[in-house]
Order: sequence, then C-alpha cells, then structure tokens
Amino acid sequence: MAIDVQSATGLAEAAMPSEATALPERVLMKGNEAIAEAAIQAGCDAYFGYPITPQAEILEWMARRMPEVGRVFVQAESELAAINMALGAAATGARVLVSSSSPGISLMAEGMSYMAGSEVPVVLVDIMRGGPGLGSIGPSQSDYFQIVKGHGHGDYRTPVLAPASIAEAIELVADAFELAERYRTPVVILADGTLGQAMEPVVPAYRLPPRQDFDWAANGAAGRRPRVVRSLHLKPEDLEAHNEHLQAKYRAIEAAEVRWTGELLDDAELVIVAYGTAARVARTAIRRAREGGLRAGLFRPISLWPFPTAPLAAVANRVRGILTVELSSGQMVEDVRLAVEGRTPVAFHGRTGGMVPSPDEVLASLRRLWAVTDPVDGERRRPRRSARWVPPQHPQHPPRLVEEESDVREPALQEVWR
Amino acid sequence: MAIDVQSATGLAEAAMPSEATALPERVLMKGNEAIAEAAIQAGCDAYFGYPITPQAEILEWMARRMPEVGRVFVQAESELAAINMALGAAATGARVLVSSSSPGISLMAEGMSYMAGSEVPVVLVDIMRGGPGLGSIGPSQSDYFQIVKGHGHGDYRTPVLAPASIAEAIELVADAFELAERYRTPVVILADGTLGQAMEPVVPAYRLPPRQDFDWAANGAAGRRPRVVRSLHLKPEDLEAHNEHLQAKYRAIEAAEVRWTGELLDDAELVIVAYGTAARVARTAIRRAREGGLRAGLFRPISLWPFPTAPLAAVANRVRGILTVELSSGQMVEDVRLAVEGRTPVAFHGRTGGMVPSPDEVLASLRRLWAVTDPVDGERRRPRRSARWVPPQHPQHPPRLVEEESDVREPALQEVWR
Amino acid sequence: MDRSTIFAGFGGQGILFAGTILARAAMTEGLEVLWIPSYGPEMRGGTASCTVIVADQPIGSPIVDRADAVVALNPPSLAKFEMAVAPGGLLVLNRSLIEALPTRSDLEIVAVPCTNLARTAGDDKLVSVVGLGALLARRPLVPIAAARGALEAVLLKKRPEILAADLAALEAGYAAALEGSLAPA
Amino acid sequence: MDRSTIFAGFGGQGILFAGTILARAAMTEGLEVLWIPSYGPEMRGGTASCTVIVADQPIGSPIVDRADAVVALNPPSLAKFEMAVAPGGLLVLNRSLIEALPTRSDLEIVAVPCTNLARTAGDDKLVSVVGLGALLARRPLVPIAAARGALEAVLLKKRPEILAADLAALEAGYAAALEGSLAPA
Amino acid sequence: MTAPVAPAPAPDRVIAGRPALLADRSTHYCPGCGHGVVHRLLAELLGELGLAERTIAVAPVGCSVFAYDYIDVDWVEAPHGRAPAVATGVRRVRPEAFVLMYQGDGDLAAIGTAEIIHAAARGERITAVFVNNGIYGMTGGQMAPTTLLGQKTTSSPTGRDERTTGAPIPITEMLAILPGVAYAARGTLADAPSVGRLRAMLKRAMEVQLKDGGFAIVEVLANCPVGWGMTAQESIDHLKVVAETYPTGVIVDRLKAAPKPVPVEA
Amino acid sequence: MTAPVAPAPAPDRVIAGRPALLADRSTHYCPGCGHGVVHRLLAELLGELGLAERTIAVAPVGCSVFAYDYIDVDWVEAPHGRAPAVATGVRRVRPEAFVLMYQGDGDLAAIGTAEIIHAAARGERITAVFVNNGIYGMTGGQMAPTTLLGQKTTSSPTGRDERTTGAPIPITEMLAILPGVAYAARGTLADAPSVGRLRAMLKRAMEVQLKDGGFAIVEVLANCPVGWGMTAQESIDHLKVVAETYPTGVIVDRLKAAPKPVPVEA
Amino acid sequence: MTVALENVPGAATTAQRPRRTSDPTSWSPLAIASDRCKGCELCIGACPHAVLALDTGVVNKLGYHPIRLVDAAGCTSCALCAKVCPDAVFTVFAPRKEA
Amino acid sequence: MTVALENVPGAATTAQRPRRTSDPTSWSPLAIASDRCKGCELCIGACPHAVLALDTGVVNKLGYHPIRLVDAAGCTSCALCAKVCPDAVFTVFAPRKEA
Ligand SMILES: Cc1ncc(C[n+]2csc(CCOP(=O)(O)OP(=O)(O)O)c2C)c(N)n1
Ligand SMILES: Cc1ncc(C[n+]2csc(CCOP(=O)(O)OP(=O)(O)O)c2C)c(N)n1
Ligand code: SF4
Ligand code: SF4
Ligand code: SF4
Ligand code: SF4
Ligand code: SF4
Ligand code: SF4
Ligand SMILES: [Mg+2]
Ligand SMILES: [Mg+2]
Repeated sequence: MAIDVQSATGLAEAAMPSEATALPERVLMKGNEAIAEAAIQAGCDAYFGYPITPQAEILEWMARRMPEVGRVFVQAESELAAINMALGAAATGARVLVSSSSPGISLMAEGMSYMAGSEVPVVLVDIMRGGPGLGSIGPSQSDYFQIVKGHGHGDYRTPVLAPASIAEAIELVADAFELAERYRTPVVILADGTLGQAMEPVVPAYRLPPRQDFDWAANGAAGRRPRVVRSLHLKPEDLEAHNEHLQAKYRAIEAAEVRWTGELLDDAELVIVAYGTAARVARTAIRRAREGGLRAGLFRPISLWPFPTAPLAAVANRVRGILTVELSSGQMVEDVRLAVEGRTPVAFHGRTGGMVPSPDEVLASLRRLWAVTDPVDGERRRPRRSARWVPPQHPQHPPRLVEEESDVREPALQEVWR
Repeated sequence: MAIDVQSATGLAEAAMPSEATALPERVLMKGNEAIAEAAIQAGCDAYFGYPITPQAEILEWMARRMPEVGRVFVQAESELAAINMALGAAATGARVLVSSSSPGISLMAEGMSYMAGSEVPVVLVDIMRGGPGLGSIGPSQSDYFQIVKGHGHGDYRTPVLAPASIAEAIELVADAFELAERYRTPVVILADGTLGQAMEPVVPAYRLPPRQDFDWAANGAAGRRPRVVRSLHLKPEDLEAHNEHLQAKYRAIEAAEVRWTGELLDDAELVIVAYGTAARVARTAIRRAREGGLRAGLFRPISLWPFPTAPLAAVANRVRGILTVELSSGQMVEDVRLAVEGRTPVAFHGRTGGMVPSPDEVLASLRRLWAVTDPVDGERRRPRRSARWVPPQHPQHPPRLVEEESDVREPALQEVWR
Repeated sequence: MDRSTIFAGFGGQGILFAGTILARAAMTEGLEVLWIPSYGPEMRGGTASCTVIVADQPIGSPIVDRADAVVALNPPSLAKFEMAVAPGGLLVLNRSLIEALPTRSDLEIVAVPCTNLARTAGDDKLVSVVGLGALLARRPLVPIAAARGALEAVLLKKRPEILAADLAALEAGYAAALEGSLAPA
Repeated sequence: MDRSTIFAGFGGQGILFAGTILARAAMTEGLEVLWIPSYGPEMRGGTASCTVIVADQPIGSPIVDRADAVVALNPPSLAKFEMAVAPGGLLVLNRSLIEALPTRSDLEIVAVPCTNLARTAGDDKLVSVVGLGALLARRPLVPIAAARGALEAVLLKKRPEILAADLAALEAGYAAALEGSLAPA
Repeated sequence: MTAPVAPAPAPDRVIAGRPALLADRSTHYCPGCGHGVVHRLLAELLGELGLAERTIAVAPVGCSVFAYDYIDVDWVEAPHGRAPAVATGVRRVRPEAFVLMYQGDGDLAAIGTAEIIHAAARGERITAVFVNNGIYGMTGGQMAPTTLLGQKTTSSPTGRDERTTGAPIPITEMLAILPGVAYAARGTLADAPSVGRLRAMLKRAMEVQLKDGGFAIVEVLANCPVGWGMTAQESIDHLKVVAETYPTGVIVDRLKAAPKPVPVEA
Repeated sequence: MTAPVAPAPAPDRVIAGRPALLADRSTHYCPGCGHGVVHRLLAELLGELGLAERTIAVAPVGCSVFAYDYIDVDWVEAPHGRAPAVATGVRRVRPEAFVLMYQGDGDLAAIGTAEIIHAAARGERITAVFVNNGIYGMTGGQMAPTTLLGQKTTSSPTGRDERTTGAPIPITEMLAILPGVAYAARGTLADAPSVGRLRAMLKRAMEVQLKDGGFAIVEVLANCPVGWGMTAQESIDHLKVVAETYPTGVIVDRLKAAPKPVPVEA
Repeated sequence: MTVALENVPGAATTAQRPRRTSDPTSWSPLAIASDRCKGCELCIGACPHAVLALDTGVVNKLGYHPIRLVDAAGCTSCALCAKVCPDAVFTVFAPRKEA
Repeated sequence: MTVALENVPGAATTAQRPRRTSDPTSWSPLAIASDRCKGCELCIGACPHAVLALDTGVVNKLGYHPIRLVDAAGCTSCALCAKVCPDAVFTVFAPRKEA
C-alpha cells in the first residue's frame, strides 16, 4: 500500500535550486521538500533520518540532493540511531538536520535530552501526525506537550518554531540553525502533515547563516587541550551548576527570541490563538466572522517556546475572550492560560486524530464564546476563568460534509477548567 | 565502580514477606524493595526491567522474588524492549510492572504512547535522577514535565501517583494497579532517588486489588470472536472517535481520582505546594516557620495527574501567597499556576541536579514571600502574578554545609513570570 | 474568489499529476494556489485524490469542507466524493468507467468518456489530463492556455516524448465537456 | 529530638551495615528512623557513607545539611565530612588510619583505634561496628543493648558465625570511647 | 464473493481454496503483493494444526500492519520493530498460547534488530515470519538494510551503494548462530513450487514451537511490485535475482541436526 | 606521582612506563579492574601511531564512561548503547579524523545491539573496543547477555539459566559475518602474554581504519572483580574459564584473508 | 506438495457453500471470487495450460479487470494458480471422474 | 612483545622527569607511582621472580597498602608487572650494564 506521492515528488523537482535560486520567481514547492532544500541552502552539512509518513519526502529529497552537493546523507536504522548520529556529527561542530514524525520523535526523547545537556546544536523537524500510538498519518498538533514541555528527561527547554506556510517554513529553517548554534541547543521545527504534504507557490527566501568556529566542538585536539562533549556531571554540585548555566541560557532565549504575529487585533473583541495549520483555518473563520460583524482577531505564536507570554497577556487585558484552536484536545491552551492568568476567559476548540476543524466550525465556536462572555468594560457577571470547550465537547463523528452549526452543543463556561 | 549497596540490599531481606506479612510489626524497608514487594503482594504477574541507578534494587528484588512465587521476571535487553514486553504481556490481561529511571524512561516514550492508545493497563515506576542527559544519579524531580505532560506523542494522559514516604509508596503501588485496570491505562508511580534508596520502618499495608476478567484482552480466541489490541485507526474519523473516547475517560479520571493531602492549612497565611521528597523538606521548613511565628501550611498533591486543581484553587482564594518547592527548576509550578490562575501570588524555590533544598533554605524563601505579599484581606498593591523565583535565582554552587540564609537574593515578585 | 477542486481516481490514473498541472497553471497566472494530496496509505489500485484550491487572495484553511468541483475518474471516487460537492457545484465523471449516475440533483454534472478519450490520445494514464480539460471547459479557473503552458513547462524538461499526447488529452477533455451532456452514452 | 549521624569510610569497611544496625536498633526502640546511603558510584576502595536520622517524631527532610555526629573511618572521610558536623557535634575518628587531627575546635572529638580494635575482635571489616560502639558511648541515640539486639536479629539468621565477633567489636568501641581521648596514640 | 463462473451440481472435492481463517474481505495490498500469499499460507496452517483458538499473533508496523484484519485470530499490534519484545511479553505470561509473529524487513532487520536478536538469543518459544521484500513498502519504497546492492529506491535514487550504506544484511544467518534459535529457514515466493516449500518451512517453524524447541524463524523472499516499480509478474521473476543475495533453504534445524554453517538450497 | 623507590643518576632506558596520553591522575576504577589495562594500551597505541591530534573518541555509558578523564584526546559521550550511532555521525562529517569507540558488554551487546550491528553492516570506518566483562559493572553487577551460564549476579541470584535467559551471546562472531566488518578479534587480559597479543589486535584494528578497510572491532575479555565477587587475582584467573565460552583469536581479517568460519587461538 | 484441504480443519472454504446449479455440461474446475481479483496476472503466469485471462470487458468493484477461466476443459486442476494468487481468488475442484 | 617505548612518540613517561639521585648502589629497575597503586596484587601474581609485595606498613592517599619492590636485585626488568597493572603504576628501566 505504497503512499502514492511519487508523481508529486517528481514534479517538485521543477523547484530545484537551479530554478529556485534564480530570480525571485514563484516556484511550486511541497512543504517537506521546501524544508529540506531550505536546510541545504542554510548550509546543512549532514542529514540523518528514517522513513515515516508524512515526512518521508524530507528524507527522499536529502537522499538525492545531499550527495549532489557533496554533503552527508545517512538513512539510519532507526530514529534512535538517527538522533544519536546527529549528536555525534553536531558534537564535532557540523550543521545537522534530523526529521521525523510523531512516533519516531518519541524515540528521540533520550537523544534530545542528551543534546540539551551536552549543549549540542541540532535542528529537528517534526511533521506531526495523529496519535497516540500508531494512530493515523493524518495531520495533527497533538505533540505540543511532547515537543514544548516533556519529551526527554531533565530540566531542559528546546526552542520550537511553528511555520504556518511553506514560505515561512523556509525562513524558519535558516533561523533554526542560527538559534541552535547561537545558543548551543537543539531547535525544533514543528508542523503538521498538511504543511508537509501541501504544495504552494513560494519565492524561496533561502538564507545561509554565518559560520562560527566553536570553542567547544570535539574535532580533534590538534594544538589545544582535548575537549569533551558530555552531559554527565556526577557530583550533584556540578550538575546543579550546569543546570543553572542552562537555565540562565533559557532565560536569555526567553528574553530575546519570542516570535509571534497578530492579525486584526487592534479592534478585536475576540481573539483566536492558534499556530500552524490551525491558524490558517482560524484566519478564514475570522474573515467570515468579520463578514458577519463579529470583530475577531488572530494571535499566532511562531515560537512555541519561548511562548509569547507577555504579548498575549497584553492582548488579553483588552479583549472580551480568547478562543484557542488546535488540532488536538487542548495542549497549547495551557500556555495560553498561563499567559492570560485569569485576565479574560479562555476557551478551546479542537479536532483530533487527523481531522482539521472547518472554518465554519470555528466560527460557530467564536459566536458561542461571544454569547457567553461580557463586554470588556462591562462589569463581569461570570468568573473570568477558562472553559474547557466551546462547545464543551465535540460531537462524536462530526459529519465532515454537512453544516456543523447544528451540532454545536451549549457552551459551558461555568464549567471551570480542571 | 560498582555502587556499593549490596550490604544494604542484603539486610533488607529481613523484610521478606515471611516477616513482612506477619503481625502489623514495623520492618525496615528500602524504598525500591518496598515498591517491588508491594507489587508482588498486589498480584503482579510479570515484571520487565533493565538495570539503572537509582532503581536497580527493584529489578534485583524481582529477579529473586518473582521466580520464588512462580511469576514472570525478564531482564530485557533495553528499556525499549522492557516497555514493549510489558505491552505484550498486559495486552493479554496480565498484571504488569515496569520500572526505570529518567534516561531509561525517555526510551519508553513511544511504548507509553502505544499503551495509552491501545488502552493497555501497566504500572510504570520512575525513580527520578538528575538530568538532562546522563546527568547524575542524585535524586531529582526534573521529569515532572515528561511524566505529567509530554513523554510520548499524541493526545493522551497518564495517571501519576507521587509517594512521599515508603509506607505511602506501598499503598500507592496497589492503587496504581487498580487504577490501571479500572481505566485501561498505564499508570506511573513517580518518586526520586532518595525515596528509592532510603530505608524507613514501615508496617507494610499490602493490598491485592480484585481481579476482573477483561473483555478486551488478547488471550486466545477460544469460543469468541477474535480480539485485536491496537492503537492504529487509519481513518481520521475513526481516530478522532477513539480520541474522544480517550478524552471522555480522562475527564472521568479527573472527576474521580484526584488525591492530595493538606497539613496545617486552616490558619495558613502561606502555603507550600510540594510533592514527594520536596514535601518532606517543606514539612520540616513549615515546622521551623511556625516555631518562628510564620503560619505556613503544606498542600501536597499525591496524584500529579489528575492534578488537584479545584482544591488548590480553593486554598489559593484564602492565602497570602503560595510557594512551590521542587527538586527541579520549576515544572509542577505550571500546574499550580494553572490552578491558582491569578488568585494569589505563586512563587517558586527549587534545587537541581541531585541537590535537595535544605529546610532552612525553604524557610528563607517563605520569609521572603511573606515580605513581598499582602495580607489576604488587605487591598493589593502589587499585581497578583507569579514570580519565577524567591529568591529570583539560586546562587551558583550553594555551599551545602553553611547557613543558606545569607545567600538569599532579594525577591523579585515584580518580575512577572514569562 | 476561492475555488476548490478535488481530483479522484485510481492511483495509476495520474490524479496527483493533473492536480499539480492545475496548480502550476494557476501559479503562472499569478493566482494563489494550494495543492494537497490525500496522503493516506493508498492501495495502488485504490482511490487516490488531491485537492487544489485556487484563489485570488492568500489561502487560509488548506482543508476544504465542501469542494466547488469534483473530477471523479472511477466508480469508488464517485461514491466517496459525490457528497463532497457543494450545492450547485460541478461534477465531472469518467463515463468510460462509471455507469451508475450520481444521485444528487443539485449539481452540474458532466459525463465525459475520459478513458476512451485518453486511449485515443495515446495512453489510458492520460485520463486525469482529460478530466482536467473537461473541468476547465466548465470552470475557467485558469485559461486552457495556461494549462497547456504548465504541461509544457513540466514535460518539456522531464518527458518531452509524451507532451504531445498530454496536450491532445487536455484538448479532448475540454472539447468533450463543452458539448458534454448528462445522458450516459 | 532529631539526631543525624553520618558513617563514612572505605567501601569495604561495612559502613552501610553499621548504619542499618543503628537504624534497626532505633526502630525496635520505637523511634522514627531514616537510613540513606550515598548511592553515588563509589569506587570499592573509595569513600562510602550513609546517614542515619533518629527522631521521636515523623522525619521530614531525608537530607541533612548539618550532622549531629560523624563517624569517620579513613582519612578521605575525615576530609570530606569534617565540615559537615554541626557546631558542638561529635566526631568519631578511626585513629588507626587517621594521623592528622581535625582542624575544627568547636567539636567533641573522639579518636578510637577502630581498625586495631576490629582486628582484635576478629576482622578488619568490623571497623564500622567499632565506630558504632564508640558513637553510642558518647551519644546514646539508642541503648547499647538495642544495638546488640539489632546485631543479633540480623546476624543470627544470616551469618551466626560472625555474631560473636560483631558483638565484641561493638563493646570494644563502646569501651574505648568511654575513656577515649583527643590525643593521637 | 461472487458465484463461480460456472456452477457444479454437488459440492466437488476441493483441492485448493480459501482457508476459513482468512477473513472474507479483500485486502488493501497492491495487486500481486507477496503479503497476500503469506497470509493465505498462515491461515491454512493455523487451521490445519488446529491452533486458531490458542494463537496470539503479533502484528508489525509495515504494509502488513493490517494482518489482524485478514487472519481471524487474536492480535496484538506492536510498535515499529518491537514485535519480538511484545511477543516475548505475550509468550511469558501465556505459556499455553501459540505465539505467531509477523514482521517486514524494515521492521525486523532495521529498527527492530536488537529486539529480534535478543528474543532469539533467549530462545523465546515464538514462530517468527519475516517477510523480506527488500524495501520499506508502506512508507513509499525507501531503501532497507536488506535492499540489494545497486537497487534504486526513493532513498537510494542512484542505486544502493555499498561504500556508504553497506551490503545487504543477512540477518537470518546471524540469528542462526544463536543456540536459542531452533529453526531458521529462508523461502521464496518465486514460483508455485517455492510456495509449496515455503509452506513446509512455515509448518516446521510452527511445529518447533509446539515441540517447545526454541525460537523459530522463516524468512520469506517476497515481492513488492509497487516499491520495486515493476509489474507483479516482473517482481515475481525478480525474486530469482534476490535469491542470489539471499540463498534459500533451511539454515538451521537444531531439533533435527547440528547447524549447517552454509545454507543449502532445499 | 611519587619519586621512584630508589633513585638513578642518569635517565635510564625505559622498557615500559606510563604513556603520555594517559592522564596523570588515578582512576575511579576498582582495584584490579580490567578497564585500566585497556586504557593504558589505547593510550600507548594512539601515541605510537601518532593519532592523538586527530582522534575523536566516543565514550559509552558504563564504568568506562569516564574514559574521557583518562585518555587525553577529544571525546564525545554517547547515550547508553548508542556509541556506534554517535561514532557514525562523527565519522561521516570528519573524514580526516581517527574515530575510536569504547563500549562495555551491556552497552554494546544489550541495549546497543541494533546500533553496533548497523554501524558494522555499513562498514563505518571506526575502531571499536568492546570490553566484555560479562556483567553490568557500573549499576551493581547485574546479568548481561554475555554473562556465563550459571554465573550468579545481582539479577540472576541463582545463576544464569539458559531456559529463561538464553545462552551467552557471541556478538563478535555475529558481526564477523557482515562484509562491512574488515577486522574482528577477541583478546583477553588473562595474563601478561595475552595482554601483549591484545595490544597487537588493537593495533591492527587501528591500522584497518587507517587503511580505510572498513569496520574493525576488538573484543576484550576483561575482569570485573567487584561484579564477580572475586579478588582481583581470582578474577584474572577466571578469565581462562570465560575463554571457554568466548574463544580468543582473530575471527576475521578481510584485508588479509577470507573470513575463517571458526575462531582460532592466536 | 498439495494437501487435500477438505480433510483438514482449517480448510473450510467459501466455495463449499451451496452453489447455484445450472447446465452441468459447462462444469468448471475453478470457482473464481472475481470481486477480490486485482488483475495482477500472476495466476496467468503460473498456469501451465494458459487457460486464464483477464476479463477486459469487466471492471470489478475494486476497479480491476478480473481473471477469467477461458478454457474450462483445458484446466487440469493443478491448482498452481491458487498457490500463487495473493488474494485467494481461486477455489480449485478435483477433475470430475465423469468429466 | 615489548616495545622500546622511548623511541615512539606516545612514550614520554612520567619517569623521564629528572629524578633525585642518591646512593647509586641502591639503583632500582622500577619506578613505582605508589600514590596510584590500589593494592590489587595483580603485579605480584605476574612477577616471575616474586620480588614484589604490598607495603603493609603504609596506607596511600587512596587508602591502600601500595606495592613495593622488595628485592631490586632480583628484578630482571621483564616488565610483566607493568603489562598487567591496571593503574600504570610502574616504570621499568633496562637493567644497567654496570649493575
Ligand atoms: C517509530 C516508527 N518509525 C517509522 C515508522 C514509519 N513506518 C511505517 S511502516 C515502516 C517500514 C515498513 O517496511 P517493512 O517493515 O519492510 O514492511 P513492508 O511495508 O515493506 O511490508 C516504517 C518505517 C513508524 N510507523 N514508526
Ligand atoms: C538508557 C539507560 N539505561 C540504563 C542506564 C544505566 N546503566 C549505566 S551503565 C550500564 C551498563 C554498564 O554495563 P557495561 O556496558 O557492561 O559496562 P561495565 O560497567 O560493565 O564496564 C547501565 C545499564 C543508563 N545510564 N541509561
Ligand atoms: S507497497 Fe509493496 S509491500 Fe506494500 S502492499 Fe504494495 S506491494 Fe505490498
Ligand atoms: S565494577 Fe567492575 S568494571 Fe566497574 S570499575 Fe569496578 S571492577 Fe571495573
Ligand atoms: S493472481 Fe489472483 S488477483 Fe492476480 S489476477 Fe490472478 S486471480 Fe486475480
Ligand atoms: S488449476 Fe492449473 S490449469 Fe487450471 S487454471 Fe489453475 S493453474 Fe491453470
Ligand atoms: S598491579 Fe598495580 S595497582 Fe595492583 S598492586 Fe600492583 S602496582 Fe598496585
Ligand atoms: S619487571 Fe619483571 S621481575 Fe621486575 S618486578 Fe616487574 S615483573 Fe617482577
Ligand atoms: Mg519491506
Ligand atoms: Mg560489562
């Protein structure tokens, strides 16, 4: 049951650099292939990966292109091996890309923790699919908790960049390498299967981040003291010192590297917070909402960590309510609530398992949220707490092709989040 | 450089059931061994594990005891294999225990996601050590994010129980098996190296949860339709339905299985929220605080998921401030803030890398918090937001053996959490 | 303007290719366009499909709940996507393989013997290109010339030998759809 | 009452064992007690240590920032733990191996030739038990009889043959510490 | 299913037909895919040996992930490559069960290498069916460690190169070294007679488990027309070429004889 | 270090001494531990072959995790068992480097089985030193897949049982099957002459990499007195017994000759 | 190697269901589950007597031209087609004595 | 197998540092880094002439009785001790011509 995307892959060759790097002319690129080519143009020295849908095209693109440009491509025996090959290559100072999708990412948890601990810069692309377990290969955002919070063991953080278009993905790949090397940390590009699989016309804005020479890389102790790239600090005093160093670094990243965009926020009564594909759906829903007279706006985090907490808190102070939209049962919404911290009601709308919410569905939730919230200056009748769902819970098996409106349950903001 | 605990292990044999199951007499038990024996007494059919400090004694205890009682012990070739052996055994309806520590737990992320997705009941014990990476083997609580939030891919939750004493660990092991089977979910017992390594006198309250026969277990299709235990639902519509089923189950767990204890909360001005070893340190600090006239109390979550959100919110409404204490740089504190949601200031004090905060150190932070917060009924001068640290950041290399007081920096509640 | 088309048929019918030709044509016309395949595991002989959204403004949702047009090249595709067409939308059928008529009455339906026309043009595999021609005859998302141009741009460098046949197939579908009727042949 | 003791020495010196004997004695006395080893990778010949907290109320923090007593059985242990003793605390030294005297003046220091006494009792390895005896002579955390009882309870069933020697070592340490002096022999 | 092209009055003696344990639905496999034949053989043998009601099968991740839809016994789905660990868990807690394991070559010989080797080393009483089509079928035809030298795949576009990717891995021969492995053989779908020999190997591998003999594995040289970019018939004919790299025959049968070092054509 | 017991006027000719690349500090290893001898040999050879400045070594997780404190070259620490993957990453991006890899038996033959087999199968130009002491030393002496039958460990308290845990795994012989493996040998620390032969094997394994010959591995039968519960001398003597399960000698040297099927005593 | 499937437990076959009878002169040694056929033609390659062909006139619900026995008389019931068919399309009956 | 270490790059040894001289009659073929000795006694087992013993009078800073050459004259500089010592305690010098 081969996944029948060959012909598309074939076609996208039309977007090979010959053409791609020519005049700023639009070329049609598949998300996965754009990401891979962007990495090559960003000076990626080595790629390590393992096949998995929906990101196999990244591996396949690299399999063809890396040898062409005289760089390293290795199809590892597993994701576990891939991430550790990346650790080894990056530990010598190479610029390294790794990619996978949800189940494969789970196998990289230990490696990511080691890289964070030994401060090895690597860029990891996660093209999310539906989970848990083998789940489906449909698009999803249900690994937010994993990538932004948990994943590996220990006190570490990983910068996470979430593109909402193929053009943006191309830019963020270069930025990711730069962040990774500036802060000596793994960086994750987080997207869902739609972005990986879709083709859009783009004017590829490739960028080659400047090379630095590293005073930490294990590249042979010629004429200097030997170096060790490691995460072991057996004495708790030493490990605590190392952790404090890492935390200081994370504070610096939080201070300097927050990314987000807002659309139609100035006069917005209601704001949708969404990233990636969900933000695109939200954009359409917001347009329809405004056509219907509901003044909605979009707050789109681009860096999921560091999360745009302060900007969102500022927005929260002046809006009637916030609707978080995700391709999940509610993960980023926790960071939204941590940012909002009671300033305004936060509601959630999500779809799971490879389903993508329809604009009308989101519009319906916006209307419900409006109905159960109070004017901003008006004296608040209800507690300014978060509701789990607007509607409280999604109907089973929503028919994809009929009007969702009718299925929407009564909102339940009185049900406080717990 | 063998870890020299043999003699201790040897001694703890004195606590073998022969004696342990006798009259309610106190026996001296090592945490790891108490957990292992509790599982056996709870009817654990099979144990799968791999050596790692500081939980090797669980494996070693099982290696000796399980064959004695005619049950299954397998030392797997890796944690990856161990968790999947557990999946296979539990999928047939067996009662299964797995244990490891931080780096090994990272290798179980995919397996845990599969078990959550295919609804296989397993109990996993995580005796945390300092990270990230290889880190140290010292006690730590730095895997809260991993175990409570992220770890595997996909939208799933895992009940997490956190004992603060060996006696409590014994009870929670039996409870964990019961939860796992009632809700068809993996359940995690989360503790740190101190609890695993320490010996305390206990009156072991072993319990054998009743056996149910499962209508889902793959144990041979004799006289019935074949069964399949799986997490694959290729059609997004099906996977969404499955996810909605899982989410409904999680709501039910949140409604029924929240566990926590409070100490001295009635008249408390300040409340420490802490679990496990941190809660024990907090208890001593609170005693010293009250000796000094500061009315402090302890809120100790026992179930980390479901987190005791509502009870904590209720407490938050009537206190001057909350101090979260962890053996980490601040993880559970996010759940504390999600529960408090701006009702009262939330501050944090933590140590990392295998270091354990001293009671005096925590006391100092309590005093600082008191100094920068307002009386409960008094009109609030400062924003009711959370501060990252009291003190804002811990001094480098705190000398473990001298008075910490002097090292404490000025508090910074004005620095809003971001 | 924001128009979505679903191409659906057997994996071997060049479905994804036809979609990319439309996408490329729209791009060269300076329009916004998004192409996305149904990337689920498709059995070679099973149903493959892709969606192409053509718009004159940035495209929001990449997933369409209702398609403005569906090109169904085999019976399973018709079964799967008939309900996906928006009321008043267009349904292009491959009459060569699809005998049963659609049940919906609120659609504009064009039945074209795509396979036969493809075979005449030179290769059964051109069936999707015939479908594309038929689509453009009823829904000028892009001028037929742009589609021609896209075929040339892609095939000239990759497989010039088959270009002529592809162009013929495009024309054939276009012509057939212009006088295409509802009545099954 | 809440008293913490650190036993420290070479891995081979039965450090953990002596600690568990104290813990067991405290338990049988109805006291609260917590025993915890330094479970870091210890080189066999390197420093091993354990902490025993004896209290009459539930024990909070399992980690002690300042110990009320330290039993140091080799030079590295002294170096490592001298500073861990609380002001006015007790420091028991194994005079057989430790020549240099501690630098601190605010401590009660007892120098006992533990290794020699252990050898006399029958085995160098009993050195920790000697140290335990010496500790109890100066800090009656538990009655010496309770320690005896603990040794019997543990060894009778596991290694009866060595019980006598252990008891002798315990007494020897106890006796020595009663008249133990600060002056190195 | 439809009625036969032409009818017959009385039920005739059936020489070959659809085994009862093979679910009455059409598979999702590509036309000509080797998995279908292997499924049929397993369904036949499980029936023939009367194992249907005590079989617990473990499904891999690969095109055959849906095997549980086609063979009517209890199944447990394993994560990619972990089937041997999952099967070990099943085995240990269900001594009465017949444990069948099905894996592809990417699953068994790449990501799952450690698990297969250690399940075999422990001599787990498991019957392993290893369908080696030399490619990652499900994910779109990428190179596997089993891919032939020079073979073009979507991740070896210029053909597999020994210098950078090594030579095809003879995993079954490696397993055969382990004393825990009671039976190891390699069959092929190259033609009807080979299918017959393969059936005998699979039967033997099942009997070895029933005899408590140890771990048993049968590697099947199977075709993946789509992944290979061939017609079904071309792919079947190509199996002769594949067999030059992977000689077929019984590699070891420790219940019968001492291990033969070099495999011999059965 | 202290001055010699007795002084000598002029610097004398040194027959054996501490190699310059061996850091001037005492190790954390237990008295008599085999790792120390292997460290010394590697430090000698890296010096002798002039590789110090181009060596990038990969450290395992095990008692030898601190190897980077003792041998003065660049080191990268790998997660437990993943050294071969880490070394592959190093190898591919640093063609000019000499890549040395050091692993214990739990690290290489248990959790890291897939990584070692595939690094070997790819023929990575890596020199692998595999210190097999048949036990998990660092974690307190648990059973390893390499533990001898009947051997008592903290996780096989009644002795290793073949029925439930299988037989000791001859991983080096399994690797030797792979064409990518240019050199595979097994040495021992059993006595001084053996240490000499081991040194020669290690040297050959380094030369094979310098000759771009392929993957090279030397297994060292080493003693773990503490894990085995023996005195140092007892543990060294016990290595004779260990060699009955793991015959020493060159298993394959593809740059020299065709693979010998059965290992021979060197 | 061929097993006489009817005397082994696993061998109950769909073909054993009662089948509508008609003109007995056109008896066929094969029952063909055309709906399951994917037209891969492997059986055609395996048939020693070249009596099988795709029915190009028909497209089954899977979208393929299914296999057809073009010469029932030429079929020897050797069952090689059944051995190689990945979709278990065939049921092969023993030649009729009286046929 | 013995290599003459001084003529190979890696062989600079700690023993090559200038050493204090004294009564030449008591010249020793061995330099012993006692501080690093862990008293494992492997060298004792390896010494063909039994001229090594632990110095039970001394405890080094690692806490062990270090090794001692009890009979310098009996030492043949065979270097077997150095080969087996896990802690590289020994430096062995060639026998002196005039010795
Ligand atoms: C951890 C993980 N990595 C990767 C994948 C993607 N994946 C699914 S099947 C497969 C390999 C299939 O190849 P093979 O085992 O040879 O089976 P085949 O499809 O060829 O029969 C892969 C890599 C996955 N599901 N999980
Ligand atoms: C993922 C993971 N699992 C387990 C461990 C614990 N661990 C540390 S070393 C080791 C094995 C050591 O055995 P071996 O490789 O034989 O080395 P040795 O100590 O015997 O030299 C283990 C299991 C770990 N650090 N990481
Ligand atoms: S891709 Fe290959 S293995 Fe998968 S179903 Fe198709 S032919 Fe079979
Ligand atoms: S435990 Fe064993 S391997 Fe580890 S240092 Fe001690 S003797 Fe060496
Ligand atoms: S082998 Fe089977 S599926 Fe293929 S054509 Fe023949 S009958 Fe149809
Ligand atoms: S049974 Fe034999 S002769 Fe008859 S069709 Fe099948 S293969 Fe041909
Ligand atoms: S072998 Fe080395 S460490 Fe051991 S006793 Fe001899 S000199 Fe000391
Ligand atoms: S050099 Fe030879 S003789 Fe001299 S001490 Fe060492 S082993 Fe003994
Ligand atoms: Mg395959
Ligand atoms: Mg070992």
